[in-house]
Amino acid sequence: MKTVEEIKAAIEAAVPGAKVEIVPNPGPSGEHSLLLGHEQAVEVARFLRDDPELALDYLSNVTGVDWLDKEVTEKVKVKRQVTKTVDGVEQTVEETVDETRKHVEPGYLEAVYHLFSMARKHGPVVLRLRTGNRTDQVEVPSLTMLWRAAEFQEREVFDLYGIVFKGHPDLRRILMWEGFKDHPMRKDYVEPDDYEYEPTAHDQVLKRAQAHQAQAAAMGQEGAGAGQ
Amino acid sequence: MLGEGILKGLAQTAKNFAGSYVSEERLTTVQYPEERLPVAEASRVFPFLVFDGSEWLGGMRCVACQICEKECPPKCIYIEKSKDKKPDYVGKQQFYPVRFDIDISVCMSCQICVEVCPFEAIKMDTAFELATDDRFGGLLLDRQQLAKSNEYYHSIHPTEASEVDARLDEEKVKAEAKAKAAAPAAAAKPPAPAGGKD
Amino acid sequence: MAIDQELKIEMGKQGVFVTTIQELYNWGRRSSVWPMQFGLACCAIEMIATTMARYDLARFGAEVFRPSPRQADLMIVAGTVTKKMAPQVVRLYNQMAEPKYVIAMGACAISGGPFKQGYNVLKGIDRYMPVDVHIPGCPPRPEALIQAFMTLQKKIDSHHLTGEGRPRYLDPDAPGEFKVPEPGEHDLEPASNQGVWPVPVVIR
Amino acid sequence: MSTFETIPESTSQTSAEHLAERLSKSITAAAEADRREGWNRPPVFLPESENGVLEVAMGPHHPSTHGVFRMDVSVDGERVIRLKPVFGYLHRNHEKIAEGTAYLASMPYTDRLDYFCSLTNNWAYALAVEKLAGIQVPERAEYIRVILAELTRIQNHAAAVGFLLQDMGASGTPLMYAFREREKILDLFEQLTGSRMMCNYMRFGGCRVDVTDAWLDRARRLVAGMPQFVDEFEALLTTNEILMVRCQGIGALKPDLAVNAGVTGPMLRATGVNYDLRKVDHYGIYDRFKFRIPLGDHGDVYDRYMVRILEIREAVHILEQALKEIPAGPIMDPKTKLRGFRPKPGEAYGRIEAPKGELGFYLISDGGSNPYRYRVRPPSMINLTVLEDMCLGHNVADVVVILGSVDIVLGEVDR
Repeated sequence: MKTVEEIKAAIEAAVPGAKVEIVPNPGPSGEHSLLLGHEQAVEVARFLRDDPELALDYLSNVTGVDWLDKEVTEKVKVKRQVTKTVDGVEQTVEETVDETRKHVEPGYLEAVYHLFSMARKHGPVVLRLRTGNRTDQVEVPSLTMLWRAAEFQEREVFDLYGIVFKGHPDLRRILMWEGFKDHPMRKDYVEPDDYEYEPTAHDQVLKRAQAHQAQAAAMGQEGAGAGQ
Repeated sequence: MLGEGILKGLAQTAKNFAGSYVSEERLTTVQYPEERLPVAEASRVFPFLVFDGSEWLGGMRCVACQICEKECPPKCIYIEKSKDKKPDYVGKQQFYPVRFDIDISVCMSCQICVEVCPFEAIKMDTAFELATDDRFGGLLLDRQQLAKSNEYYHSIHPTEASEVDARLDEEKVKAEAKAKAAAPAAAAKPPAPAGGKD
Repeated sequence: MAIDQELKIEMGKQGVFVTTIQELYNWGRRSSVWPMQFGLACCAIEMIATTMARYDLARFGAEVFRPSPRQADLMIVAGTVTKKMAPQVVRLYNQMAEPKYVIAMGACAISGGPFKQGYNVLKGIDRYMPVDVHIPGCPPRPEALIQAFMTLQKKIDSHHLTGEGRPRYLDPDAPGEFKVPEPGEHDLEPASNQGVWPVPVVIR
Repeated sequence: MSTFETIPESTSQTSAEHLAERLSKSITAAAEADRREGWNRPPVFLPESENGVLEVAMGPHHPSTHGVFRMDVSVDGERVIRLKPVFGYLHRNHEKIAEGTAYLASMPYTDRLDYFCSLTNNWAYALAVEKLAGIQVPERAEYIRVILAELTRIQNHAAAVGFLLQDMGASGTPLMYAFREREKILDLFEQLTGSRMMCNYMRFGGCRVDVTDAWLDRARRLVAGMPQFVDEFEALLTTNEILMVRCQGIGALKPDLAVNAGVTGPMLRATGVNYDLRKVDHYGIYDRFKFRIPLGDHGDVYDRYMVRILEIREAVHILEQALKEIPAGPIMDPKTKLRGFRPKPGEAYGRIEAPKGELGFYLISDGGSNPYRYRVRPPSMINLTVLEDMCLGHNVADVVVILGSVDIVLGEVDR
C-alpha cells in the first residue's frame, strides 16, 4: 500500500486546491493520519474511494475525539527599551528580558475515519476532520453520502460529542433520548447529581457523595430524599 | 418430496426424546437443589479474605495496603487502615484493616483484586447462593463476613491454595534466614536502633 | 390460626389432609409464578440458560415465560436498566396484574453495578419500584437464579392474608402502581420515587 | 362529568390519512435526497393503499428483538414501507467509563460488550493495546487465544441460529439444542477462566492462567463430538421446508451495498464478498491453520444461516489443528507490567474477526495511565445500517426473521 506521503501527493494531484496535512502518530503502530480541509473534504474522500489504486471502498470506523482548550506557557525573549542612568548620564538602552507568556490554544472536536479496502485488502488510511472550536463552530462535512457505514456512526458522534455533520440526511440523537441537552462524551461533561447509596465510596466517588450530602443538607429536609 | 425435511427434523427430536430414557448424554437436566453440578476449581464469584490459623482477625493476611481498592474496576471495596500494627505470617509488623467492606451488589467478579494483591490475602469464593430480600443490609459484606480460613481456601481451590502456601513458606524461610543473618550483625553493632531493619 | 404441625403430619399419615385457607392460598400463589419474558442485558442470557434443558426453571412452576405483562406474575429485571429504558420498565411493571413480584437479577439491576458511574445508567431499579429479591452476581449463575426463585417462593409462603404481615397487594392503602419517570433535559425526572427508595446514610 | 377530551369536529382528516400524507411527504423527500446524491438504495415504496399507513413501534420490550431494541416500522397492510431503528436502551457508557479508568480495568468491561463472546472481545482489546504499546505475545498464548476464540465462535453461531429459529416461531427446540452444546463449551470456559460468560481472561501480552493438559484433553473430546452436533442440528433444520420458505429470498442484500454500508462478518460473506480478517490481517497466528471461508450467493436469510453453520464446521477444523499443535512455553510477555501500565503517546486501531463481524478498538494514549480516547467499533450496530434496506417491501413477520439473521447483541450495539 502507498505511504501517507504518497497518498497526500496523489490527492493533491487529483483534487486541485485540496488542503491535506499529515498528522504523525508517534506510537509503535505508526498509523499516521491525514487532516483534511473542510471545503474539499468530500471531493478528497470521493477520490480515495474511487481511485482504482487505493479503492478504499470500506469505511470501518468513525469516531469523535474531544481536545480541550490547552493553556500553553512559553518563555519569550523580549527586547525592551529601558532608561538607565549610566555614569551619571541618562541613556536609553536596549535590554533583553525574559517574559512568560500564557496563551490558550483553542480546543477542537475531531472526527476520525478509518478507511480500508475490501477490493485490494489493504488499510488503514486514517482521515481526520477538525471543527473550528468546541462551542459554536462545530460543523464538519459529512461523508455519509459516500459511505453508508458512516450513517449511524456520525449520528453517534453528533449525539455524544456534538459535532454537526453538514449534509447528513438524518442527523438525530441516536443513543440518548430526544430532548437530552448535553453531549456526554465530551471531557468537560458534568453528570447529573443522581445520588446513589455508596457504602464503599472512596476517592472521586466519595467526593461526589459528600458533595451531594452537603447539598441535600443545605436544601433542608424537603429535597433531602437521600438524606433520610 | 415436500415435507421430507420436516420429517427428518421430527425423527431427530424423536431420537433425542427416546434416547433421553437410556442415555445420560441426552438427559441434561440437573435437578438443582437436590443435585448439584460439581463446582469448577477455577470458579469465581465474590472475593473473600484469607486468614491463617484459627483466629480470624489475628491471622488475617491483609495488610490494608489498599491496592485492591484502587485497582477495583467498579470501586466496590472500602478499606480503612489501622493505627497500630500486628505481626503478619512472617512475623513482620504490619497494619491491618479496621474496616474492609465489599459491596457485592456492585462487584463484577472480575478477579482483578486477586491478581494485584501482593500478599495473597484476597481470593475468590465459589459460593453463589446469596439471594436476599435485604438490599442495604444483606449485600454489604464486612471484614468478619469476608474472612475465611486457609482450610476453606484449600477446600475450594486445592491446587491454587497449595501453590500459594508453598510460595508463602518459601518467603517465610527466606525472611527467617534474613533475620538470622541480620541478628549477629545487629549484635555486633549495638548502637544501631533496634528493629530499624524491619 | 396455625395447625399443630405434628398433628397435621399424623393426620396426613391417616389419609386426612388439613390445611388453612392461608396455606392453600400461598401454595397456589407460589406454585405458578409465571415470569415475564423480558431481558435487558447480559443477565438475560443466563435467565434464558436457566429456562433451557439443563437447569429447567419449569420444575418450579415457572413453566412459561409470558411476553405480555398482563399474563405475568414475576418480573425478572435481568440486566442494566438505563435511563432511557427505565420509564418502559416501570410502565411494564404498572401493567402487570396483582399479585406481582420483582426479582432484581445481577449487580446492574440492584445498584447499577459495574456501570454505576455511567451517566445513562439507572442506579438500581428499586428507585422506582419495590423489589422482592436481589441476586448479586455479574451475572449470577443459573443456579443462583433458581435459588432466588426459591427464596421468593419462601417469601410468598410466609405471607399472611390479613394483619401486619400481609403483602403489598392485599393492603388497600399500599400503591400498586408507581410514577413513570419522564426523560428530562439532563436526567430522569424525578430521579427516584419517594417512599420506594429508603436510603441509609453512610457517613465517612 | 366526562374526563375524556372531545375531538374537535372541524378535523376533516382522519388521523390515518394525516399520517399517510405526512409519511408520503417524508418518503418523497428521502427519495429525492437519494437521487440527488446517488445513494445506492432500493427503491422506496410509496404508500398506495387506501387503508392508510400504520406506524408500529416494535420494541423496546418485544419478545423477539434481541434485547431492548426498537424499530419504528410503518406498515401498509402487512408490507413494511419504512423502518427506523432506535438504539440506546442499553447505552451504558462503556467508553466514558473506560476513559476514566486504567487500561487493565477496562478488560472486564469488554466482556460485557457482546456478552456471548467475551473472549473475542478480550482479544480485540488486548490486540489494540498490544499494537498501541508494541507488545509481543508468546506463541503458546496465541494458540490459547485461537482455541478460545474459535470455541466462542461455535457457541455464538449455535446460539444465533437458535435465536433466529426462536424468532421464526420454532419456540424452544432448536434453541435447546444450541444451548445444550453451548453449556458444554461454557463448562470449558469456566474450568479455565473461572466464569461462564464474563471470562476476563486475556491480558496485554498474553493470557492470565495457563491451560492444563487435562483441560486440553477435555477440549479435544468436545471438539471431536462437535461435528456430530452440527450434523444433528442440520438434520433438524437445513432442509426443513418451513425454514426454507421463511428464509429463502427474504432480506436479500446486494454485495456492493453491503460493502458500502460497512457490513462485516457472516452477513457480508453471505452476500459473496470474500473478506475475513483472519485471512486479510493475519492477526494472531491464523495463517498457520488451514481453513476455508464459507461464502453465500444471494445474501438472504438462508445464506446467512448456512454461512454460520459452515463457519462452525470450519472453526472445528481450526480447533483440531490448534489443539494438536499447541506448543509448551510461557503465556505472558515478561516485560509487560500488570499494574501501572502506561503506553507511550500515540494511537492505534486494532481489529479482529469477532463472530459478529469486525470488532475494532481505537485507542489514543496521551502517556497517562488511562486511555485518552477509547472507542469500540461495534459490528452489530453497523450491520444494522442496512436493516431498513433489507426489510422494505417484506411483511412484518419477516422483519423479525431478518433482524434475527443479523445476529445483534444489544450490549455491543449500544455499549
